[in-house]
Amino acid sequence: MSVLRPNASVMGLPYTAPGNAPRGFTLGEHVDPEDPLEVGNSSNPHGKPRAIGPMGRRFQPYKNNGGTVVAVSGKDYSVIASDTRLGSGYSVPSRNVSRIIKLTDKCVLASSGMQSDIAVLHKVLRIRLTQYQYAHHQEMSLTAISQMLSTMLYYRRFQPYYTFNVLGGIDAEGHGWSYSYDAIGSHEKVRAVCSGTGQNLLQPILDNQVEFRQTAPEKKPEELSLEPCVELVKDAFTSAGERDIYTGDIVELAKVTAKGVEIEKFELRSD
Amino acid sequence: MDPYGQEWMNAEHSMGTSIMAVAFDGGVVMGADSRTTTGAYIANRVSDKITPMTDKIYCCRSGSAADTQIISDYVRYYLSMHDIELGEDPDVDTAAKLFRELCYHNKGQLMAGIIVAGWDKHKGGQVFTIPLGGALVQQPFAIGGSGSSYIYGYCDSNFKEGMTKEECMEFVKNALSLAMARDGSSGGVVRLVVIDKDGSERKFFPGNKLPEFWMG
Amino acid sequence: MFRNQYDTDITTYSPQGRLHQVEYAMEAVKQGSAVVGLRSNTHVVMATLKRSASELASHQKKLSVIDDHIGVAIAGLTADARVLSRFMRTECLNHKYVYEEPLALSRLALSVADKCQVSTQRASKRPYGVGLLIAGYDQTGPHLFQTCPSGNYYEYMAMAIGSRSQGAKTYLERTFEQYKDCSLEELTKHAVIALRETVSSSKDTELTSENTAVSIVGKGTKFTIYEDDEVKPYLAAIESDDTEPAADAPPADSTAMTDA
Amino acid sequence: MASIGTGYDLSSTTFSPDGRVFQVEYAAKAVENSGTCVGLRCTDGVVLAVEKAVISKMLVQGTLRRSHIVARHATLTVCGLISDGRVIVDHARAEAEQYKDFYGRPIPGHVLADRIAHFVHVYTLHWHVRPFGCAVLLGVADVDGPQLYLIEPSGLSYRYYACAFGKAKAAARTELEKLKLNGSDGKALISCDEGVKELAKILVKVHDESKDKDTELEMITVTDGKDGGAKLVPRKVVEEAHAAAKAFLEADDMED
Amino acid sequence: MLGELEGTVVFRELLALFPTSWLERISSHPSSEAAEKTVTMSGFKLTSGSGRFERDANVQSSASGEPIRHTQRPMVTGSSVIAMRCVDGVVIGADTLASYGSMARFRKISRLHKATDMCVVGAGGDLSDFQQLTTMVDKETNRDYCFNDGHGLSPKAIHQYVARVMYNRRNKMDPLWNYVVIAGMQNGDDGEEAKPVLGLVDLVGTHFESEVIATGFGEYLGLPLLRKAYREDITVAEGKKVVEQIMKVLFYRDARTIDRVQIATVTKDGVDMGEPFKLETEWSYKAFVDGARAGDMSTW
Repeated sequence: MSVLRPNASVMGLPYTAPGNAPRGFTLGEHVDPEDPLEVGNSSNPHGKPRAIGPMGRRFQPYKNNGGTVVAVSGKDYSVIASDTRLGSGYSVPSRNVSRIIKLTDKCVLASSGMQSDIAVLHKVLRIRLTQYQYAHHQEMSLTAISQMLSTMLYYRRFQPYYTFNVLGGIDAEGHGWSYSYDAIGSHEKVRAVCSGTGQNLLQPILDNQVEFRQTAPEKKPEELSLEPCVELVKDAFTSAGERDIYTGDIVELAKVTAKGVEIEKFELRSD
Repeated sequence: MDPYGQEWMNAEHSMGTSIMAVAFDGGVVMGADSRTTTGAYIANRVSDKITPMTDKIYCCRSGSAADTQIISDYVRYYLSMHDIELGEDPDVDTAAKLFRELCYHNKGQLMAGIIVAGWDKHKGGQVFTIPLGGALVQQPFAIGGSGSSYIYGYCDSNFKEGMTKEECMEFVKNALSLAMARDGSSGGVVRLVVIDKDGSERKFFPGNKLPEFWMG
Repeated sequence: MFRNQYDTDITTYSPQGRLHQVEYAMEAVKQGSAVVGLRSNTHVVMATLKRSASELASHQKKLSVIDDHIGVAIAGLTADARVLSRFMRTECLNHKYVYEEPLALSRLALSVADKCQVSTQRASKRPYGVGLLIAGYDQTGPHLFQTCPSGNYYEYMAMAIGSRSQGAKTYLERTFEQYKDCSLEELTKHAVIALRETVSSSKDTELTSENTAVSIVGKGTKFTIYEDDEVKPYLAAIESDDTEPAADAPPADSTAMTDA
Repeated sequence: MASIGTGYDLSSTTFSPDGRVFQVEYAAKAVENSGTCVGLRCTDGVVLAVEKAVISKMLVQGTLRRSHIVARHATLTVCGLISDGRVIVDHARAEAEQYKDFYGRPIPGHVLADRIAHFVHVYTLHWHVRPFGCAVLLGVADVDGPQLYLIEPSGLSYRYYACAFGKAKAAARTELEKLKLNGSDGKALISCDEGVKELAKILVKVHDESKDKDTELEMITVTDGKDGGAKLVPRKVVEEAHAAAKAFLEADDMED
Repeated sequence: MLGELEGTVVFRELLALFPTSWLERISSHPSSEAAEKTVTMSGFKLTSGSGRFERDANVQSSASGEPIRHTQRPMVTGSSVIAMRCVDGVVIGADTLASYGSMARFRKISRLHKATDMCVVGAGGDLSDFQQLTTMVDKETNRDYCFNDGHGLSPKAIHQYVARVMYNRRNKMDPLWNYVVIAGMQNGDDGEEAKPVLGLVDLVGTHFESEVIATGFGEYLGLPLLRKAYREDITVAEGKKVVEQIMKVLFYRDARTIDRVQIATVTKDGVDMGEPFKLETEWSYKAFVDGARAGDMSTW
């Protein structure tokens, strides 16, 4: 049908340039330089006006709302943290939007990326966990969740959830583990990982301070325990808050131990 | 430039248009020019853009001639079905709603700006406008089409609440003449349709008998 | 063989305007072991009697969780109940997915009842042979609903269904007016005593921790099922002070047992 | 009934030799076993009332609803199998919503009645479904004024000034006929508020004490205008009307 | 067949609106369960009871198999919505303009909609999509009206519902081009005092609750002002003044705003939609009046 009318000519509408040839709707070419929504529109990064509609905008289904998520795990614990700033372009529409979800008593997920995709991913996860509970009469294990999350992400391979997830918890043996995912489900089981807009800033710190990758052998401590680990994560977020404009406001930090999940909050800078 | 290499596909008839409708106590006056163009060529100099939906509901069409024709065909069909089920004349807002449904749900592939007006026993004379995109707005008077951008000021300053039928007719005739005088895509004759409780009546003002204003 | 020629088809009315197939399905509910439900101003308690097919078999579960705030007790065909439970769970999950709020009980009961009705009007179906007590707590407080194979549903202050439930019903009818302001302990006690009325006449059955299950839901309490060891305190409670609060409840009269 | 046992009465897709569809007639029987429903077109709206048997004192008041809201301007009362009635209510709501979606205005009473009747009628045409075991009273108040319709299990639909259905329909109709409903201009004379009282009186009068001991009344009104809409008559109002009706009739009996 | 007219498959969607779709349910083979309890409306399948909805597969794609994309551009648009959550209620304001490009096309429309007795929905962006959205919300609340069982959608539920609608539409690459603000009073459990709620949903489904919300141009000019004016104990009366002040700033600096605004409030007493009124504006600063003069180093 669209083939029949590849370039519908329209006149008889206000805003058609006077005397314009029936080339079609020219309104979009009129871009108001005063309208930030048109000029600074992130959906139009090249600044080249797309020629449709009086507002001259084209729909972009994805947007990144920023945020940093971290998961660090030790022998018998896991620490998962995320900030709560919701960014959009150069503005901060909200300062308190949670990106972290307690999945079971032994497993917590933190996701950065696009808020609406995150919300739906979390909703669907919650439903899948409930259904698992109904069917099996027990909670899903960390390893099962890590695999299911991967499958769920890959299920939307061709219209991905724009989310970058880190999963942390303790497994059936009581060991803490972190899992890191890309948007379409590739994942890796690690000790410490970070995703989101602060990734570049934080991952080297974690590599160095948790996995002791670049540390001289004599400097290696025995094992990072829970309390120093929490302090490390807090420091890391404070640093990210200084240098990443999309990270800030409040950090939600979940400590997963054999006793369960404990969530604490602390403030970052709000500018 | 033309990805399909077929120029005729672009040579669509469209109605560079000036259309208008005004409600008065007891009815409405609708008006339109008569020019249909294919590019700069006037394909029809006496076209009728005021199309009956029922005896007492008409619409003024602007945009793609084909699109607006098929839409009004559908609405006319729906209204006739509705008339049978209802057992009485359909209301103007019903007709407007049907136009809105078609325009809104198919906005991606239609180019249609429509004014729906008429008289019904429940609410008297009413005017609705459905601009590109498919919003539905009721107004005391509405103007549309490419020519309308030239006469917003005229209409805003000359419209008065509570005008008589004759005043409305004069208002429409003047406004359309002004639009046609400035818009290359509008022209020809002025057609008026006056609708009240007794039905509709057409008026015709040839292109050489239109009111003239300052030229220069 | 047949009681009459109008009773074999779900789409056939008898000359009196009755639907025998639906009535027979209602009988299936009475074949199931008894369940009791009652509510106060804050909580809903259900007590159920579980059966086992043999000494070697486990007891059939009669209670299931539908959502955090809703659970059901079943009497009749358990397999049919499973279908309805799954339907209800899905309804709740869907509602939560869209509105992020728990589904109202009245709406859930309505949709289950509507689902039951459909299979009373099609030649290709048979009615669900199960009665449900739906207990839960929502924005408008605690609720107890009963649904029937016929597609009818009722909200009760207290109700018992299943085999020999008349005894329990008699007890409930006599005492339900006091439940309103009952504490949770008293309410549970009433539930278990009512349940006991359904077994009191038979020599071979009595309430044990194996065959009894209790559920509680209410203000600030998620729907929770108590079975086996967890149910012992509730049984002990009616053992220890048999005189209270059922003191005014004389033993169920013998005629009450005839429905089973 | 001569038809019983002849085999011509087992399916709604079977005509009997004398041209009757017995299954539909049997469905109507199901309606006649039901508590009496009465409806009254008033000056400012429509009142529908129904007598419900109270099957247990443990029932929460107001449960087992037989009066339903179809739309802001339409109410419906079920006479017969209540669960069947809900299917009709669902459908009526869907029709009302679809109409509003499509035409942008509330569905007119006669269109709604026609469409419900159409729906009900289809269930008398196919072997694989049974006819509805209920009749419905439909009250509508819109731009064309208050209207009352009755749709029977056969799919027949008529508009009434006042009508009754169910157990005591004959007696109730006689009572309704005694009321002065319309002025010489055809306009209604009774208001909804009075209608509530009148219908309570009728339901009390036709009530058969020997058959049903414990009954309660349920009423629903729909009115036009700014503060209009479909509303269940508050329990207190119904109970007052019920009590007043009982007192009135007792006094009446004393006089006789 | 209407739906098969060459090049007009688009209209098939409307055929689905005809009220005979239920006939399929019973006139087809008895085991046609799929259609059970499903009502097809404007191309959406609404499975009753659950509120689930999905685009009907029949109308989802055009003849070529390409998805139909309706809303890739906003046409008639509204600008900012400004809202603040106060201690005793919520204030939500918008001007009454719908622009067509830069033309002030409709100057007396309302961009606020009363959804329930305790909830107002306001929006910027495409007017036709807003009209569609309000119809959808109204259908939801109408269902509660019909059930008449004491349950109704709370502002939070409406917020979530709108978020689901917006997200589903963006997944279909057919968004409702709006920024939707939901303001209302949320009843607590068991007669706890109602709490004010304020939430936003955008055209890709981003949703959150916040104490202050500004959309459109207001996000740049209004949000900082709102945050500055906000206190935890600010009252609705004060909030109204703040919103009015910000609408004034927007009128001065947003070319798609006019000086006619509507400010609605929701408090424990319910929704007050507020009458549209004209903003008092100030233009008589001396420098403004004097304008540019010979000898000024630059022009204005």
